[in-house]
Amino acid sequence: MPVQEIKFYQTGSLVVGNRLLDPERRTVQADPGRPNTLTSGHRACQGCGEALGARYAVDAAHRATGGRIVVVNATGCLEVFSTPYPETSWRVAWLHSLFGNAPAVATGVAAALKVKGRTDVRVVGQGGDGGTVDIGFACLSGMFERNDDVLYICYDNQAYMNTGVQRSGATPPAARTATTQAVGPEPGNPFGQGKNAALIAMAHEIPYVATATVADLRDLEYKVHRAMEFRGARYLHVLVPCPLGWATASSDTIRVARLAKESGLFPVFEAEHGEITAVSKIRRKVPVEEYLRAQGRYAHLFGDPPRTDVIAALQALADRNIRRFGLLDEEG
Amino acid sequence: MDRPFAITLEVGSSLANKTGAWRTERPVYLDRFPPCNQNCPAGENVQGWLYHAESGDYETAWRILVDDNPFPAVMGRVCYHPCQTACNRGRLDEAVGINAVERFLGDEALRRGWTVPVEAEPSGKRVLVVGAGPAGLSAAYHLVRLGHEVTVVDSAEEPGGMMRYGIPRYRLPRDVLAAEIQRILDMGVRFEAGRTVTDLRAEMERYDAAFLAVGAHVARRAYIPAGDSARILDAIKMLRDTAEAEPPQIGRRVVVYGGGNTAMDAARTARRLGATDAVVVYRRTKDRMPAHESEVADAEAEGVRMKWLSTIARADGGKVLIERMRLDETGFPQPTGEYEELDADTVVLALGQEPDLALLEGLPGVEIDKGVVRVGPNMMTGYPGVFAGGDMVPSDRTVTVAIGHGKLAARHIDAWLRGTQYTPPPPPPPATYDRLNTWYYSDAPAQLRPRLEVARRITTFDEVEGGLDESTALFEARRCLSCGNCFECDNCYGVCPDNAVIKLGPGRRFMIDYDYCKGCGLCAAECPAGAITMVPEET
Amino acid sequence: MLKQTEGSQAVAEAVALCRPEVICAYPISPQTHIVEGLSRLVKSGALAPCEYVNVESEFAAMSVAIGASAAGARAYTATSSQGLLYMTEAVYNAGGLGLPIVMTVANRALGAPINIWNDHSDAMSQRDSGWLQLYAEDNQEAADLHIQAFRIAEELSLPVMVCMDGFVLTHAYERVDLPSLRQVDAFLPPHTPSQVLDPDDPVSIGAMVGPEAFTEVRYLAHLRHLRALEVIPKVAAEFAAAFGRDSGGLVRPYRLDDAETVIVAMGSVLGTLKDVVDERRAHGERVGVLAITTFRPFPFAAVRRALRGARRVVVLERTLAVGVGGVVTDHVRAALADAAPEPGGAVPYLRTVIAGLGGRPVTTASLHGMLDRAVTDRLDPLTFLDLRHDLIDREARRERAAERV
Amino acid sequence: MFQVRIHGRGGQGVVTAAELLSIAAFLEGRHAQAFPTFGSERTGAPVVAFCRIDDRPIRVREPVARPDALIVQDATLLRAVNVFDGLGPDAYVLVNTTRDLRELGAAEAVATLRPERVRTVPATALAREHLGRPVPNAVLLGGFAALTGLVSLESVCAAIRQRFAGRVADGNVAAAERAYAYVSATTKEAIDA
Repeated sequence: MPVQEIKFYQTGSLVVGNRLLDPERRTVQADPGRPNTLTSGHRACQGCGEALGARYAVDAAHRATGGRIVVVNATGCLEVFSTPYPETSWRVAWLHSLFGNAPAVATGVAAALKVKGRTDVRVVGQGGDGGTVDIGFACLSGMFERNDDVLYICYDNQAYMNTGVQRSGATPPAARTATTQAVGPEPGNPFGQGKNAALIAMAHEIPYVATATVADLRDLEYKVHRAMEFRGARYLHVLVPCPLGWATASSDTIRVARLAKESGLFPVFEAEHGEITAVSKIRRKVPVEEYLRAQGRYAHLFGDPPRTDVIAALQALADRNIRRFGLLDEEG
Repeated sequence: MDRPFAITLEVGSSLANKTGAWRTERPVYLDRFPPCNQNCPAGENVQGWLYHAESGDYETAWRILVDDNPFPAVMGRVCYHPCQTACNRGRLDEAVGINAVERFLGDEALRRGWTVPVEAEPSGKRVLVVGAGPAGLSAAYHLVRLGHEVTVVDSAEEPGGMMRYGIPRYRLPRDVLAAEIQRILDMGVRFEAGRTVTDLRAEMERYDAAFLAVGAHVARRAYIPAGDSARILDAIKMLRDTAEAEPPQIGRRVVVYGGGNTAMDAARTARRLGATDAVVVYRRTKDRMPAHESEVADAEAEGVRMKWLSTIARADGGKVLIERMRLDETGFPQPTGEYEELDADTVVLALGQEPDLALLEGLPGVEIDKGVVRVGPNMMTGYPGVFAGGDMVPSDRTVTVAIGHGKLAARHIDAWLRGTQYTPPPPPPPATYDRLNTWYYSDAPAQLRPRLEVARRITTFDEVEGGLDESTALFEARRCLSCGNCFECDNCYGVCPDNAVIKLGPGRRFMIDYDYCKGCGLCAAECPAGAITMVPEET
Repeated sequence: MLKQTEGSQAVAEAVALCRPEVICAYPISPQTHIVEGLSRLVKSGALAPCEYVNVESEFAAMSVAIGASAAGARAYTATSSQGLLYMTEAVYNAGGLGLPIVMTVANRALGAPINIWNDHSDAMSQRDSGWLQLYAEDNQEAADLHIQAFRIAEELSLPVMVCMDGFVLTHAYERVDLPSLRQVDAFLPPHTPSQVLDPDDPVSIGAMVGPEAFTEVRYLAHLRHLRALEVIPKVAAEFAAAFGRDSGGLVRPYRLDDAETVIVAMGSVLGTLKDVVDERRAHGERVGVLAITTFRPFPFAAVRRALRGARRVVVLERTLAVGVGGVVTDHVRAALADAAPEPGGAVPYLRTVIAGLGGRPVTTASLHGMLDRAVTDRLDPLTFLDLRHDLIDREARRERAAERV
Repeated sequence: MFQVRIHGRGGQGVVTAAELLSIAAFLEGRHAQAFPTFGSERTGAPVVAFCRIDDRPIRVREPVARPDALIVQDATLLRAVNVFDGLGPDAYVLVNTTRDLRELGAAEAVATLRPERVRTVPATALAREHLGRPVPNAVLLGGFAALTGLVSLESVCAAIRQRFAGRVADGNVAAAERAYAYVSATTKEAIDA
């Protein structure tokens, strides 16, 4: 009797764990003995997507390397909430230097490890979107261009949350921030601005580039593991909703990330040496409006009268992503 | 390593910072009442046994099942599975094939010869069960397990009641029925065949309690002007004779009068007995038929014709005269005065049945109402110690309901015998669809049971519906959403940004670490089953 | 080994003798020859094991050094002028983290106007960055100071800046005696960091410290700098013993005994000054020179001791604190003020001479002219050496006119 | 202390010439200091480099204002800048040219100098001949050795070989020797005259 591939919810790649899976096929996060590299007692807000994403990613890196990692952290929420004197929430070797230099500091660590012949120890650099795509971008590009053996992870919450939600180069169009307020004829962040860090990373033709969200843990863990199979510069861009800056319910963090992906606004894909090798298809397509409505930073689009023109423009961006990255199955 | 003051810190030291103090709401695990369980007339813990079937532990699944219902193999064939009608998955794609899995478990148990041990201390009490149908056997089964000595008497030669004499073989093979009944008898239930209880009062001298489940075998008659040559049969009798391998002569053209399941059974049986033309005549519309729609569909598939809004005005000489009806505003059928004629060698009346309550005569306190015995919430009749259930009490007349009566009655009888009260636990809050986070359930189409092709169906009494094999049954079991109850998917454990969920290990579920839980509610929001709720902290 | 070589090359070889493990640099004149020399040594395999990282900016250069040092490697970089300013944030960070990085600053002016030539404005701008600052008088000392710098840095867990005048020293060919690798190994033990990023003994380095402990962190850093005032002379003494050469230390007096007039200066101008002093001594004039080798931490006591007995102190500055005057002068004044026994006590006559900004040569002739005025007490409190009035008078007049309108 | 000033244009190896000279002196056990007038060197721009030679350590760092010797690598500079500035009557002058200094309009400037100390040498031509490239710097040092006797031809050649290798070294050495011979000869003539 041919045993048919069982793809019910518990083995489907959607929940964190599965009591029926072989241990090696389970996620790191499902493991009672997971490293918790970012442990309890940190001062992140309730429902912080970055705290979640960071533990997911660094735990995965820890698992992939058998715990042989050094983490370099840019200034930002993650750094501030995890290491205020006299307590740190990190349980790995961790260094914070400055806002804009994490990739270069990581390069330095990697160089030191190489000289000392400790190639078993891998380096992870990490920071928020501001530290990555704005102030740290020159260092990031340099690290990419030299192909230094560093996995850099950007936790993208689409604004400068640590300083009180100011606009960054990763802030999406129409989003309200403290410096792109919801006032005037074109409220929120202007259209036609911002940069796509993952595509720019790909332009460096580094071995591995991927995007992910905190809504798909298995995908995120897989990508960290995959990244660790390469030597050289690797980049992982993770969408991490911020309840404070996005004005979402603290319990909505994962749902909103899911909607970002399912609406097509945040394409999830993988690329090797500058070529896209895989995209995560949209499973249940939703209109961007559903994503936008969940967030106070877009509330000005749903006033009286609603800004249907702006919503349509955002939908067009999502549709463009869907075409460009082939996010929908042909039949879908 | 001598560490520079303040700038360099000991790893993990933030555990000293108990962020639980930030919390305004706390997550709490709970078990909700899944709709399948809630809607099972036999009171099965459907989700409970599916949980074990999912992991391939069929025996544990079966044991949880037979804790409530001794007839999984029978149920898996004849139950109209209201559980599936209520199944939340039905709103996602298709309901879980609970009935199919139940049948798989029932057949698996018979194949492997699993038995149910009697572990209770003998109570020394003796209980009489009148009627070896589903209600009676169910009661007997539960009473034996509770340590009582049980005698089942039935006027028929074989136990099973309607399961044997009412339900045709092609729906319920006799060997399956016999095996599940035998398993009950093997537990020490005494069965007296061919004995009709006429004087219950006398019987009660020898028993501490009695459970009456005589069923409803008396066909309801309707006056139909008929000529001498008209051949008119009771559906009940026709089915019974067929069951006893003495099928009646019915000719080639058969008209069945009635709209219930029995009518469908009669029409389908008629086809199998050689009727080329079987017509069901019913005075209301299809959607008002009491017959289960699957039965109607099967009948139609087998070539049975339906004449809605029709009554039989007269039957004679190989013909019946049909009057067309129309429904008035109250939905009651009214004659139209329009007539048509149908050829009919035989007219089969399937207008419902009534119980034969002769045995109750002279029993004080027992109230009869509209032909059925009135019982209290504890299933006891007006006469102390005499309980009743099944078709003879007011309720839906299905095997499943009867089995449920048997179980409920057994519990009350047990309490009564011990001089206590049986009060069922209050039901937990319902596990409604809106509480689920259905994102996490990957798409999985329902598994279909093989069905016998029509050609063979109308020529033999072979079972029409086949069972699932191991892999399809496993797949189907795993389609369960575990509504309202933790199935250890680890979501809460994984999605907590504060590592404030403690995993207790297989089967032991999880615990919230309130020292660190900030009350963000992610665990509750991302629990697929809706088994976590947020409650405000007292301030 | 004695050789006739370029200052930059001598420094590159001296640094290589210290077995740096990670070198990272971004090109800027006049530092380029140093890092070019080092990259050649690494590429050729002469310096191994060592990683040479071609970074995209000075900010990255210091950042790579920070990462490497935190991971326990001996890290080195070099820069100048705008480059030093561009890495400033990271310079302070390395100071605050107490990472024993050694950096050569080939001293150069700061723009605008852009000017690639020598003065001390760049290093002076970082005087409070938490780094030690050593100033080289000639290429021999430049080479020697680097060897000492690694010792000092690693002993104190503090970064050290070795300052050498751009072009004047970096591009000058002269004889330099470079020790053997064996000698340097004996003097400079392998680096054993006080803290290191190690998965086997993980720590979190670089925590955020709030008001409750920040003052204490700074205070401890201050104590460590005060300890440097003992470590630096000790290392210089050990160096002299090992290599038979005096270089480094806190200050170096030249013909100060009985000197009435003392010129205080740092860097390559000291050579010319010494010639000038010798000439004037030949005419019986009681003049001397005080070389300040260690500017950070500032050796107040040593300066005070050296200037005891001087009637006139002239501080020759290679930088200008606009709107203030001399930078070194303020430090010397503070040192002398400490010397005053009682309030209002006599403090020597102190003059500031701003000289050699943006590469203007400091000539013996000009120094004689300045000293002629100094010894006759005719030197303005703030004097700009060789100020070209012909260039500025018109502009000065125009501005005064503009003010009146 | 003997102070030399070398004038030329970017690309002619003016700085290298000063360095080579300092190396030659160093090889003879003397103290020497060579340094350029610093700038972002651009080909063709006037460049000046200095070399001091002494028997004791050299501390002074100012540019050479009063040279004891002058090397002019590019005769066109004679009209462009005042290369003779600060020259004393006993100073040596070596100019890279095939022509007569009078034609180059330097007659006046050299009039006050001792004739046997003012020489020309076709260094560019010699360089072309021996190196295939018009780089006169090392070549001129051969002539300088002959003119001043401050450093030996051997030291100059040794310095050249320390700095260059293979064909370049051989060519420069050969050309320097030719220049040495050339200047020795013309100087002898001048003295005899």
